[in-house]
Amino acid sequence: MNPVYIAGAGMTRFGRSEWSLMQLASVASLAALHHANLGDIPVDGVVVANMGAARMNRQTALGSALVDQLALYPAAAESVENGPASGASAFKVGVQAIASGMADVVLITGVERMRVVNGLEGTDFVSSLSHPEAEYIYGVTLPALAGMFARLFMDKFGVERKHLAMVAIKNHANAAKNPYAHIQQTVTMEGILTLPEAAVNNPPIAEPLHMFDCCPVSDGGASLVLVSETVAAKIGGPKVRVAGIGQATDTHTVHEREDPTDLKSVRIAAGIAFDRAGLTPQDVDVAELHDAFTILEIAESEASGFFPRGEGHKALERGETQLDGTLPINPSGGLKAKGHPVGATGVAQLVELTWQLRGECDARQVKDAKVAYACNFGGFGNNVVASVLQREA
Amino acid sequence: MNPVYIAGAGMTRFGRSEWSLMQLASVASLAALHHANLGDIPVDGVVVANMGAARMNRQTALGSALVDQLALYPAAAESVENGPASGASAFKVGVQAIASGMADVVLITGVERMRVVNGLEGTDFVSSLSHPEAEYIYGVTLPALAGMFARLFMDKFGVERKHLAMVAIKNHANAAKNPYAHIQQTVTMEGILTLPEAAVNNPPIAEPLHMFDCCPVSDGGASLVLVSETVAAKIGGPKVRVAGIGQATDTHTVHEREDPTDLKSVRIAAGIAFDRAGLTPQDVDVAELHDAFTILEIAESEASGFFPRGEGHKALERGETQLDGTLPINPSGGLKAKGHPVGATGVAQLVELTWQLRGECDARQVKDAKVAYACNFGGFGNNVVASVLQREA
Amino acid sequence: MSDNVYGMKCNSCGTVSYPKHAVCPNCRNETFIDVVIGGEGKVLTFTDVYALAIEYETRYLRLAIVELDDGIRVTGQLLDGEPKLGMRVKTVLGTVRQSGETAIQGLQFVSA
Amino acid sequence: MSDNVYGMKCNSCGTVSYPKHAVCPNCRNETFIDVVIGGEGKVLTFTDVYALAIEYETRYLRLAIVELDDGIRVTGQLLDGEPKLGMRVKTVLGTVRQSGETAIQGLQFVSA
Ligand SMILES: [Zn+2]
Ligand SMILES: [Zn+2]
Repeated sequence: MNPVYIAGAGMTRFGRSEWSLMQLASVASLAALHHANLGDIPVDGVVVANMGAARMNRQTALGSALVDQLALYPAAAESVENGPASGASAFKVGVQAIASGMADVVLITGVERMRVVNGLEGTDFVSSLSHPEAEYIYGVTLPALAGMFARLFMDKFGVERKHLAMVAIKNHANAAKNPYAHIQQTVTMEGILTLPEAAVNNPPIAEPLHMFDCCPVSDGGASLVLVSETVAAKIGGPKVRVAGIGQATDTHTVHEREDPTDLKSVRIAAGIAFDRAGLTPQDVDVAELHDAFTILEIAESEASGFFPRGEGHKALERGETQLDGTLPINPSGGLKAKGHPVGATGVAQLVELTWQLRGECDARQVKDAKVAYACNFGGFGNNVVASVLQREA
Repeated sequence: MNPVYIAGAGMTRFGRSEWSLMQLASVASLAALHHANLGDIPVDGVVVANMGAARMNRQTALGSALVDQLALYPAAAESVENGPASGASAFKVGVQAIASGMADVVLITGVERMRVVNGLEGTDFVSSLSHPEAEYIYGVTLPALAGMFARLFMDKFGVERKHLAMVAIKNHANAAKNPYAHIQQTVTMEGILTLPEAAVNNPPIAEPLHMFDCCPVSDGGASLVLVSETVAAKIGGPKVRVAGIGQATDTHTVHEREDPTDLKSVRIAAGIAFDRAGLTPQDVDVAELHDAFTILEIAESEASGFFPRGEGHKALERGETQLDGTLPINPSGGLKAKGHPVGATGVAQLVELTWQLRGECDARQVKDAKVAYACNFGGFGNNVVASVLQREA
Repeated sequence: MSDNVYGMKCNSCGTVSYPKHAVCPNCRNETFIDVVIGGEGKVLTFTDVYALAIEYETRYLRLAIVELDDGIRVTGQLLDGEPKLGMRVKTVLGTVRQSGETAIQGLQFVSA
Repeated sequence: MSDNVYGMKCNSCGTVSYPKHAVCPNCRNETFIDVVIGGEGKVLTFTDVYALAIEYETRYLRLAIVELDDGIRVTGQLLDGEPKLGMRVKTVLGTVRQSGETAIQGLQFVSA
């Protein structure tokens, strides 16, 4: 496999946007292309990550549309969808295009415009990834799966609502330092859990999960420019290498998993990614985990190999995952506070990590970050992509 | 780039189906997997080609769903969309996965279930690939773009409606020999053009194109099993190698193209595919072209390099593209008569060519086929994937 | 076909799976017979979900994963008023979603 | 903003493009000014399409690509009764699609 580098990263601010789908995609793409500083080197390929445009925006063939916006013809182009892990799947597809030798420069752009439909329609759309006959028809939504997972996981390992709140508080604090984040407001334990008014501020969404355990619905775009070794050498600048990617699927229904609290697909994907990178979880300096729900940050921090099973909430309690801890998790604010435009999310995780490895994160910069890890969680854990990035000197 | 082989190919019959989306995908996949005869060798990756499930079938994340149907966990999986060229795009993505060394066995499954919505909804859905502000809002549909293209092209090169009818007659005759084809009924020049009742049999769809110039709306699935050189050697059997893939984009709107009758993206994609294969159009023994509209078979036969510009209809008239001609085109019946389940089409073209190269096509077998070519036409020519396959001794 | 909910029993190894797959997850065999899914069991987990899909006019929906006594697990709607982890329930069939004119039937759980 | 249809003129090379892009197809510059698209021109091609998208209640729709005298090409609806290749037309603004409550405005062509 030929080595692949991330030469540029850019994104729009996440949140409610008045921009069209293609404007979101174009602005993010141009930010990444400028960051990469390619000069006259042409883009060979474009991969768009998106989940909902066909239904929510009545637009398809986004790869071709983005090529047209950016006047990149005759670059190859397509869209990749893998539910909430569409972003990292598109990234993998782009990496393979270069690793195969069939391309030298590939633009990966994740984009979603969800706020154009109402909440019910949006929730229903995302739940179309659940099993059509054994889940979807019962009214299963992603929050419902997360609620059922949380109840079992919390019961098993003694995780309390205060631990979930700690994830939210940490990630909101990080997002407040991230100008690209959807929500830039800090929250307190009192405000979302312990004061009497917390019941009003923080209503239930899928018991035991409450509003501040769930990511917002966001519009946004995020982009990466991937290059071959030859191009990386030509353009100079900081070298962020794609050290390893792992992906793993699990049963479609949550109920068919031997242990529904075991994120087996995260475990396998992370294992493959670290193996390919020749690194271990202990080498990681900064991680972005897929905290669409607070409970997932805790569970993924264990399944990715950072903490023993059942001890993620203890590491959290000890402050290890804070911005100044031993393993900062979600310095960007995570899906929880940075936002979750579904198709853009997996790309945005890697945008943040690229910036972290280049030392470009200002107030939320993790010191001396050399190895970074992302976990993009598709379905409800039935398709997970784990990525390891490494800064070369 | 590591060599990649097609080890197995299978499909469902195209047409109106009572099967669910996942049944169509599963049946096609299992046919291809049985054809490949992998024994205990595991499938590493699954790529689903689909355009419309999110909107027409209310289902997303089809890659994960198919892994679950086939119990292929923890294989990597995603969906690829590139409008009507989704199939060949997914094929390319699978080829790159193996060529990069990151996978050894990849299943490509194209699937579409369109007959579940009414005709208006289906036509509207496909037209969501047109430019949102400069085409879609005007009521532009794919037949409309084809009609405008046909009028200009016919005027320029002296192509007549009888030439279009010849494409239909040839492809219906081929489809009648293909048990997988949607329409297995032959048609005559009298019945669709010259007799008085032809006006009733063959009403206008988008002038100058009539019903028998347009492909039917079909449900169906088609699958390929791609393998690395190591696996190909292990399983034995006929060796069909992916000799070259080319892909090219053009402007989103048809009107922005310098010459709207020039299928520039086909020309570029074919050029790249032949270059990579180290072959020329003259080496091709059998071709599947994207005849969603009869005029496209003629135009693509020129732009792919088989005939000089403006002379495709003359070669057709001379019978060169018939099953027993010098370059049989669309032995399967083409989209015109085999059918066009959008996401499955590009895969089905390669299924037919794989069978042709293996000599497994019975009554429609092209004699001694060693080199095969497919053109999968996305958008209205704004994203084209050309593939060259070669039978190794 | 009644409104029963069906899983599949592998003709080769006898494994029962729900929902159905095209290939047996245990032995990769591809032929099966239908088996009716249902009976008594215990609540493995549940939630009251307020983030609803379209086509529900209620304020929240109570969903659960139940482990039946035959070892099969199912996801469905829990109708009981005071759910607890581990509580005994039995399956009934009822309308679980209204899709246009169609009332979709599926599994619901009530106290056993 | 009126209901005019706009293209873009590149601030660097002056190329006018329609529809708008984020990057100039001619010189890759990224700043533009809006220009109103319309005027007289000739029909490059046209069709009567009976395979309609949703939201049209007519039996067929007459669509055309017109090359305006300034060299810009546009796709729109042709209102003339007897279209021919090369015929002279001029653009008018009208309702081209009804999307729910919204009447979408766009370019239509009538004989010049
Ligand atoms: Zn079995
Ligand atoms: Zn310019």
